[in-house]
Amino acid sequence: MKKLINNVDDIVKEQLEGMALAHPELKFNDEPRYVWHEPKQKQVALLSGGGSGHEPLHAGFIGDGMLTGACPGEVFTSPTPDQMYECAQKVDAGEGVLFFVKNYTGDVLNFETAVELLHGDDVKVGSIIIDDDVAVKDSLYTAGRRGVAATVLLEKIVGAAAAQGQSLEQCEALARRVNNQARSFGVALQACTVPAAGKPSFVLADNEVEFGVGIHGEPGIERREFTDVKTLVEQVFSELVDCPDYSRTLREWDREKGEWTELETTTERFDLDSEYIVLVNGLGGTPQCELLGVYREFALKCKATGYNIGRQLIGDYCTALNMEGFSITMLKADKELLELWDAAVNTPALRWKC
Amino acid sequence: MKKLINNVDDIVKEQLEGMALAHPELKFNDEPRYVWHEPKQKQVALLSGGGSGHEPLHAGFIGDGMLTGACPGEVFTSPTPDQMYECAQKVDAGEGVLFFVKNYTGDVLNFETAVELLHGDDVKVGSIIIDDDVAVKDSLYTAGRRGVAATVLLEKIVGAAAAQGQSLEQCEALARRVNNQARSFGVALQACTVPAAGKPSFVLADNEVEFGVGIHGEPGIERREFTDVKTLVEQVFSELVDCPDYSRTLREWDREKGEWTELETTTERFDLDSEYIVLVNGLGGTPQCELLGVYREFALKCKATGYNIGRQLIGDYCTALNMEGFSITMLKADKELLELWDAAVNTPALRWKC
Amino acid sequence: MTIEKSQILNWLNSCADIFAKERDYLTQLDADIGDADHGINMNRGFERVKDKITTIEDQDIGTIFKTTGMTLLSSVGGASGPLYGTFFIRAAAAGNGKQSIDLNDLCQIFSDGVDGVVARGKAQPGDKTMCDVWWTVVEALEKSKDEGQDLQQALVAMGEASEKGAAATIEMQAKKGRASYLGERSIGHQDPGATSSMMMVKALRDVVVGQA
Amino acid sequence: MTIEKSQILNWLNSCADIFAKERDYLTQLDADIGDADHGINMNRGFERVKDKITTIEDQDIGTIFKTTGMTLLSSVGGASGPLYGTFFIRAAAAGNGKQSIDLNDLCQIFSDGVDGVVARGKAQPGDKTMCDVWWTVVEALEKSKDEGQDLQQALVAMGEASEKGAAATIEMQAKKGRASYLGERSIGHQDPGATSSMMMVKALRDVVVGQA
Ligand SMILES: Nc1ncnc2c1ncn2[C@@H]1O[C@H](COP(=O)(O)OP(=O)(O)O)[C@@H](O)[C@H]1O
Ligand SMILES: Nc1ncnc2c1ncn2[C@@H]1O[C@H](COP(=O)(O)OP(=O)(O)O)[C@@H](O)[C@H]1O
Ligand SMILES: [Mg+2]
Ligand SMILES: [Mg+2]
Ligand SMILES: [Mg+2]
Ligand SMILES: [Mg+2]
Repeated sequence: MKKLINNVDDIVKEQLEGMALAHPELKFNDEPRYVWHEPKQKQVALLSGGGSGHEPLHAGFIGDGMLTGACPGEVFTSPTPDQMYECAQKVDAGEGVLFFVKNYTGDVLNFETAVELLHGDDVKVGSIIIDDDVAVKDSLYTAGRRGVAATVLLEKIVGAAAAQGQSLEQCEALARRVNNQARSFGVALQACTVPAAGKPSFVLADNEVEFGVGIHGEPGIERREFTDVKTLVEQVFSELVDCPDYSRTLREWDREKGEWTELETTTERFDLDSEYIVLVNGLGGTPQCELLGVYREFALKCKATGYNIGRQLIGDYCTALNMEGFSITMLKADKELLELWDAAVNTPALRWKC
Repeated sequence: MKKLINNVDDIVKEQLEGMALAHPELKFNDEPRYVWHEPKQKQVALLSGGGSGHEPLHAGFIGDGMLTGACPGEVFTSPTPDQMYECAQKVDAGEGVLFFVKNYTGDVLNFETAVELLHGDDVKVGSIIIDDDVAVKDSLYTAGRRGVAATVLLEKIVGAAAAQGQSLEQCEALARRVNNQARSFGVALQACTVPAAGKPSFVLADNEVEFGVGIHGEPGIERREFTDVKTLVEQVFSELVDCPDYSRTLREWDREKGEWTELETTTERFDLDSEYIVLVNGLGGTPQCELLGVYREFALKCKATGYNIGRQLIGDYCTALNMEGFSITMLKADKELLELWDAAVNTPALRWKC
Repeated sequence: MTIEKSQILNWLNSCADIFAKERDYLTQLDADIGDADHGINMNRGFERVKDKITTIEDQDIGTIFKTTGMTLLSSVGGASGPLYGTFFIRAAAAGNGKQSIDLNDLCQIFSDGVDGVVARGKAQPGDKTMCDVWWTVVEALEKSKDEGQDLQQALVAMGEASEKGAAATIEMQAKKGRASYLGERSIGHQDPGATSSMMMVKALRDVVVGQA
Repeated sequence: MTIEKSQILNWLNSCADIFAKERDYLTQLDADIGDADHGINMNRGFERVKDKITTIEDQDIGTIFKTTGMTLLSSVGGASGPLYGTFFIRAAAAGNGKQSIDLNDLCQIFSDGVDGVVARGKAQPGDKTMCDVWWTVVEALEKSKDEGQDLQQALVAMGEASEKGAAATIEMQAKKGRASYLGERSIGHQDPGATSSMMMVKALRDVVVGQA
């Protein structure tokens, strides 16, 4: 293993210090660990978090028009409740705090604890589960679909809504809608190396890919033969569009009763009338030139089948350390979502119109 | 070798098609190969080019406030004169065309031929050599310093000047000034794999780096021991700031006489009174999180020694396929350069204020 | 015969030592079917526990467990952090005000603990989680109680049960946690959380009974 | 004895075949001290030349060389593209209007060619470039002329000279082109451009004299 680090134990701290040095408008607190900024206006505070190693997720999306704060855990390890608790206290402007939680057992459990603690302190708090990874087929025999790169799209869109002054309830409803309209699927060509583990999490032959891989170096849904990018992207396209309805029970925090309620909810169908926001996302070790090749195949396939790409983003946005590979996210969008997408955003990793 | 491509022979074409599909405001011509856009206003046309494999350089920087067009060669192979010739014809709005040429024998020779051809057709043409790589120590026993990541800063700054309506002569003078105030130095942790070659250009042990590496997979100036990011960045910092004056003869096109003149020119000294624009540039296979660690060390070292970082950019801007490693560029800036840097830019890879 | 508070403290310290030693092994188990961090998580958490308990040695066993749970909760992260955290926080009740515990208490402590884990994580038997060890362990303790075994015998049986519980996860298909994404590919690997639970159980046996 | 136009066409075709065959070898030489593309560049360029010359078989040798040069210029890229392009464009003069060439012409052709390369690339003897082959070759041809050798003998000597010229680059330190960045590390490797030049020279010998 050769990495640009000093000490395996300090890498999360030092990378966040690097980010804070580069972007003085971001404030970094080390114990407990969180990053935040002061929004221009009084608004619902949007708070994300999860394991580190997915850079620029999460802290790279803090700024006007997107996140208010983020709680990074250790590499691939969800953060602890004290981080969310203190960060939420810091960023709450009285309009309430909304947590964005990717659907992993660890993230869910740790954020739930934080929600309970904050409720006890009379903070108006909400929590949204993101579960866009269609590689996971069922929720009965698994922990349910994982939260992956749709997180970026969701945080951008809800970030714009919050900046426009929408309420906590409106932001929650919007986030749930975006989550149900988004699908992602990932493929790895080569595993990442978790620094503390010191060697690649798995080894693939030159003609193999992990198909349906997550963002934590865990193996994918299956190992497939790799021939060329066209074939591979067509397989991913099928997984995304030929995806059956998916119903699952998601826990939501009932602010009135102060308890968790279980809500059965079903994903939205894709159709040919909508526009889609497409994210071709690099997993960390794949160069731009190859991602452009992936986008080409995907765009051609969409054209051929009548799917209408309204907006696109190509690059490393939700990574898995140095994993080689990509994921594709499709978000079915209407006028409202497109407008929120186009709205000004000013963060280290996503910036336009300001 | 496992890459997200179809056919080794088609990768440049397909990646440019991908870019054009993603950014319909960019037009792509395949034979001869070039990419261009229509600027909002009548202005000096800025044209870049060079081997492919450095994405987002060059085509990713086409757009308002930066390049007008670019001529990508095959992977790591400079483009041919017919590309520059036709692209220049296409983008010339009567205000003249300025070529940005990185100092490699191949680029220089091919661009020179294009300049001569265009001059014959009465196009007002200029050509700027970029040679910022301080890893190359002399120009007597070598082809001279290479052009590397300062290209990005130079194209941004001159792009802003051209968009403001500055003349070809003004743009040339500005570009020469930026080039003499910029220094870069690169380090590789792992070689890239040129697709047509099929295997890594060199192999490094786990405790070795190529120190002073270029962006074409060629070995660096020397092989050094790698211990940690702090030590490595301090070594790079010394190379950048302790760099003696560098004089060399650069060829310039004399539009009046229609011939090449040789101009002896010397780099600018660095001082502690200026602000610096710093680019921590990933070489393609290095994840964000590690680049942030590099930036941290560099920023701390600058603070400790009194160098003042006025602006920064961290990410993959001038890459070498999937090479693991980074380069650091320092550009000594004054108020004028900082204002041009801050001006609006709207390209696939660099965007702000619009 | 009872387990003294000093032995409980020794146990927690011993867990810290074991997780320092087995960090890479547990991480490797997690690399096979998870995200290669379980050993690192447990090591980080119990290092903190070890530090922390030096400041509360005077308190009762309940407080020690509660503090252990809170410390794990705010230092382990991942799935195992809140689960082991909850385990100890719930386990604390049956140790409240006590300076020593007997077989009955121990049975209650572990059984409350695993109930807490289930309340949070909803695991069912056979889901290939740490619970598959704790259930086997509680069952063994109940049996020892019913059969009137002494504490020493019960702890030996408990240690064996934990090994069985952990080994049994090899053939299971994961239905909870990160390993569940692998579907059938999770079969054939011992669950990392079950393994760390087994290590904790055996550490208690070894502290009280002496190395086997 | 002269070299007929048909043999010149055979030569260019044979170069195309050789660069197709030696593509990876030349690329590997370039990987050692350059950027691993020289074989690919030469292969791409001469494939085009091969296509192109079928359309101008009727023209004189000068035109054939000029077309070859223009084709290389617009298809090879890199340093070698403009250099080989210039080589053939300059070489064309001495072939203008001719359907065959003699030893004198050949000497002039190669000498004009390498002068063109120097005008563009400024290489000096010992800089470890393709010129180190062409100079040795021109020198050998001059010597054959002076000694009154026949064309056949001259071509054999020329082939040997090209091998010597290429081999001599091994011990040189590169001072031009990409390999110059390596400084002393460039010593010990045969220059890719010198090697492709040698291949072209030997191809001409083989076409005219017959495989050795
Ligand atoms: N829902 C659950 N109930 C009980 N135990 C669980 C559950 N989910 C995961 N675990 C346990 O947690 C272990 C993984 O812990 P760890 O690797 O530290 O966290 P993460 O999976 O978040 O990386 C698994 O081996 C399993 O024993
Ligand atoms: N200034 C020069 N004069 C003569 N030959 C040169 C010069 N620079 C480079 N060369 C030749 O070009 C060869 C490299 O060609 P190639 O690999 O195709 O181009 P590039 O170096 O641009 O990748 C070198 O091996 C050398 O023989
Ligand atoms: Mg984890
Ligand atoms: Mg080249
Ligand atoms: Mg884990
Ligand atoms: Mg080359």
